Amino acid sequence: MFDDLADLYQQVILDHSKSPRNFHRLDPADRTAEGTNPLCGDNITVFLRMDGARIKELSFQGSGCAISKASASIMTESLQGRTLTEVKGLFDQVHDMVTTGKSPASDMGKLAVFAGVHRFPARVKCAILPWHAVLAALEGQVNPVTTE
Amino acid sequence: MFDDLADLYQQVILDHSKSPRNFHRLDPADRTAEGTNPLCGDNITVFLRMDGARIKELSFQGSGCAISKASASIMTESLQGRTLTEVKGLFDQVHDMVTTGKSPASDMGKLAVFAGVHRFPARVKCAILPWHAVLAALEGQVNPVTTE
Amino acid sequence: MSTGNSTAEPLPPVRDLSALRADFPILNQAVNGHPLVYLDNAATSQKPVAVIEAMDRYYRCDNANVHRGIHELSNRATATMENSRARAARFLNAARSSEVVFTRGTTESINLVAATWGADNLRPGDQILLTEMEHHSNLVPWQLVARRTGAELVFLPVTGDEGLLDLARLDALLTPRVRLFALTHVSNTLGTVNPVAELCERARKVGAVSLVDAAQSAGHLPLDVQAIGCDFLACSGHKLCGPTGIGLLYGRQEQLEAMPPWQGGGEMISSVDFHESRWNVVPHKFEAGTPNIAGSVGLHAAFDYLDAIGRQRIFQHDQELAGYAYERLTTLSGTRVFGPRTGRSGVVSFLLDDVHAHDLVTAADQFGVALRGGHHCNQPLMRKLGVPSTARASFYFYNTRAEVDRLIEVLREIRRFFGG
Amino acid sequence: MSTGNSTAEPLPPVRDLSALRADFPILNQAVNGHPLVYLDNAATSQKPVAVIEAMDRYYRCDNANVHRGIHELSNRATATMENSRARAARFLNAARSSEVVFTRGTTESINLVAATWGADNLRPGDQILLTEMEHHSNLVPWQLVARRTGAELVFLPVTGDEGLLDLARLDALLTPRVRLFALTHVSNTLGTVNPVAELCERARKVGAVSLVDAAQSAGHLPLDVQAIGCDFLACSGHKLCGPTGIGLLYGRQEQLEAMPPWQGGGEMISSVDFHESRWNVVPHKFEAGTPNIAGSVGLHAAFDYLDAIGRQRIFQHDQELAGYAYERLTTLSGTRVFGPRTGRSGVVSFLLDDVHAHDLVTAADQFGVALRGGHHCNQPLMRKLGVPSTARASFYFYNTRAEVDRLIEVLREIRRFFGG
Ligand SMILES: Cc1ncc(COP(=O)(O)O)c(C=O)c1O
Ligand SMILES: Cc1ncc(COP(=O)(O)O)c(C=O)c1O
Ligand code: FES
Ligand code: FES
Repeated sequence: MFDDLADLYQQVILDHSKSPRNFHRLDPADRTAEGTNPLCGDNITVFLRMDGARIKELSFQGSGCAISKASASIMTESLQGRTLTEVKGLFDQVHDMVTTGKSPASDMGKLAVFAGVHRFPARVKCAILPWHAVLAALEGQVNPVTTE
Repeated sequence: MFDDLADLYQQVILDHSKSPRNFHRLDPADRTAEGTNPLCGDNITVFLRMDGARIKELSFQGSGCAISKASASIMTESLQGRTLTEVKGLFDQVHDMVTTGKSPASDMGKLAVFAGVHRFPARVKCAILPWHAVLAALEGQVNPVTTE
Repeated sequence: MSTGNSTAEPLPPVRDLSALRADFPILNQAVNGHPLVYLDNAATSQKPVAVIEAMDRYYRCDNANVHRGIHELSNRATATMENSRARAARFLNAARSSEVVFTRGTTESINLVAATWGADNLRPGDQILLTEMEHHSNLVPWQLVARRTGAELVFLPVTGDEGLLDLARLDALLTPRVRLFALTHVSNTLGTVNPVAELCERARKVGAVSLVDAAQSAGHLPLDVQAIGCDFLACSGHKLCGPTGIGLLYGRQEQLEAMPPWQGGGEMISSVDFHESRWNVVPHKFEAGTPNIAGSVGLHAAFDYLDAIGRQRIFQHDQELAGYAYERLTTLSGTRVFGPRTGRSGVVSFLLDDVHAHDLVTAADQFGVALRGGHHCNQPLMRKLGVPSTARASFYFYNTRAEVDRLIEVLREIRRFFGG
Repeated sequence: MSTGNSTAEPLPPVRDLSALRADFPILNQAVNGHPLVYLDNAATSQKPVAVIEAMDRYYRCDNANVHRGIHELSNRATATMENSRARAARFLNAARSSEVVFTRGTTESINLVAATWGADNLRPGDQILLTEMEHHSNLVPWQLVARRTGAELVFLPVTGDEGLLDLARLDALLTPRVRLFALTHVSNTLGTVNPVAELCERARKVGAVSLVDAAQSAGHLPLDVQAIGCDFLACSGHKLCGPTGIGLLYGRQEQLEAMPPWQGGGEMISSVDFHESRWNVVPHKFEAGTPNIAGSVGLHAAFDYLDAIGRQRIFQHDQELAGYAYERLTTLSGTRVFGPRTGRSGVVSFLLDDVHAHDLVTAADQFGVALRGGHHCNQPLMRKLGVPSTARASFYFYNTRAEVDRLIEVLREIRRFFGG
């Protein structure tokens, strides 16, 4: 129990949830999108500045649980300089990891701390929420997206 | 089984269902009403000629099962010369008999042959159908009545 | 046509069908002093122990409310329910689980479509094409929405006692004015198996949406919504070995997504404000409030049970028994038998001399034979056939030829009793 | 007020409440290595063996479709269902069985009223009065009908964290423009017990119809629709020891009779023609299609089970536990507890430092304690309280003080874990 808990809420996650990085508004932003988790009502908004097809700067705001906040925080650190295609690739790996627990093919860096989530099916959406938002922003969707 | 069946479909009932009495239209009639059994879709229309407050002549038409036809036939024979109040009294006795099986307080004549119906709950409405129609006619209801 | 036919692939080896009776404790009882002969399967089927016990187990081990829950039992309940949905999608061969909405049964499924798709798409002068053999559940909802929208109902005729759709009339009726063609797959009175795949394609050609009432077919023959090509399909759990209070609406993803919600409440929303709400994705948009979770468990078990037997095998058995009953009934003097002579399902309606159907059914019950009598929620069809009601025997895989023989024997007794 | 209060009559002698745990097999299990402490009763209650077995028996002995059937099993099924209805009427103290409509649950009951009474009675400019503590199920249906009819929603405010209705505002809001006042009896988030009898009377005085959402009260305290004086009342079986997929709508006879039907199909009609139908009498007019028959059997058993304990006794027990939990939670440092200090039901919402409710609930589950976290289908109330979500413990008669102690112990661990 405590072990499983510690596996889910790894020290890195607790740290990022308490002191989230890039936790502010970018104004002006080139792209922005909001993601909502209908299960809890939490939402996260991401802000992007682009350099051509690449993400130059990335930040987020919103309210959420430790998992979603840490996921957003670590995600903003991981996506600097990436293209939409690269983000999609990473999303697929993260999604796979948090739903199946399979260890990712490539080295995912800090993102690997979310591997414990797959044992908590109700929390998968928390980890994925910021990813939905960033994809929506990159793909230029206008309406808020949900994790469903 | 055969015994119960013979108890429900007494010879008098089979006879009246095959050769119903007063099975025709009265034209003109002073009062008329249609009763429908929603369970089966059967219906019976009664026609009345009045002599003041008393029934002078009484007939019926329609389609129904052996129980409802016999009930209508025997009812038309039993109600000649009766007033609304008397019909209501008889109705209560018949209703009591076919739902509870209690033998009626007063002598009911031929109507007593329906005592067996109470052991067949799905058929109670059949026996009662023509009574609803005649009450509706006497009370001057305009819309078709149902046995519910 | 996806209804299966007699030139079928070899069936998987399974227990002898009559051995399956042991799975149905209810069949092993005496009624009015006689062994029960249950021939009212079109009204509702009996339930195997596997289905009863699956629900029992759910309540004893895993019960919790679904979605939104985070604790272990709630995770189990949610997974259980969503597995049932995935199983239902496989049972119908839907492309996605999200195309399966849980409802109370066929009736609610059809009402859902009428209230949402209908309200959104029907305008005065539009037509809804039905057939003359529709169950009230696939008729009254359309009457209600027609009144509200100004649309008009038109009916594809039934030929007569042999109960076929008069397809020669289809071209004249299925015009571009028709926005929706709703029809039954198998008639619950006549036993007719309609060529739904062909008819849905015809509907598509004039731009009409199609809805198939599969209440009488879903548990009785192989069903494939993609092969049928319908936009909607409705069925009930209780008629296919499942529990009461649960059924399915299949809807093509694009249709479901375009439809407004129906009932409001928990689970169907994505966010709610005092004055305004946003809807959840399909299928949840159509599932307001706590669903019949245990019902979904029983339904899952029923699908597994039926597929272990094989629906093609069930269909063949139904057809054999119905064919045998049809033949014996027609040779019994004084009978009038309804529905097609061949290619029918396991439903046979008939009349015996001038014995009223309800008198017949009451009498048969005294011999332990459970039949149904009445209009079978097909009143307009009854009027068309010129009868107030019929008696109906309907078979399932656990019925036997010996039970058909017993039926005939009992009908002889009844005719004698009523002096026919 | 019919909600019972602490100066109650002496309770009938019954088994010790904690002995009743033995009737609930599900409670006797380990979750994540710890004995299960089930505190999610406001989402759904657990089911006693008596309820599970009643449904089991129904399927093994008596199953058939109801109404219209004439054979023995169908007679039994019909009698069973109608007995359940009569039992439900007694449970609610309705004047007549015909005032009880079977539905899937509270959500469907409210949707039924919104769709039928609402569509018939609401005009542009009319008002529907709700409270700020309504569950989405008693909010979204009114949003939908308001949009369709041009009526307007107004809200009786909640005072703040202590979660009372701001009755000082009632006069200003409950004007003759209000056609319907729909409110919850017991709040599923705050635990508030509203004075429904008084409020329904106030509604009646301005000529408004009243609807009580009894989802959280029906199984928890003595309930008497005549004493409450409401026009409608809705509740769910699954929250009161009954099965999923069944609930009740109580409606006063005159109201039900005046309402148009909702869903169309079998059973709700008296006669059907191709283009027109006539409706059955109430309550059947509102019960289209095959109902959840086995569900009604389980519900009947649940009513018997609860009344053998005594609802007054259950209410007292709920209150005691909730009071104890409230007290211990408020003395635990860093907590924020919602809802009234006294006179509450067995529902307690709280927050712990800045641990998000879902993190808290996930962690509690690791200790075998089943809580709920989230907006509890009360999103607008959450916004009003200025929180995204809360954690919630909700009690029933089988919960114990020891379980409250365990909850507090686990919360301490959780705070430590999250470094609070
Ligand atoms: C106050 C209240 N109203 C309505 C509901 C909805 O009940 P159901 O989901 O059983 O339809 C609930 C249960 O979640 C509730 O707590
Ligand atoms: C052809 C057909 N459609 C619809 C229905 C209605 O099904 P349910 O009563 O389960 O909603 C039935 C069952 O009576 C049926 O036979
Ligand atoms: S609980 Fe809301 S995002 Fe995690
Ligand atoms: S069966 Fe129709 S009246 Fe008897």
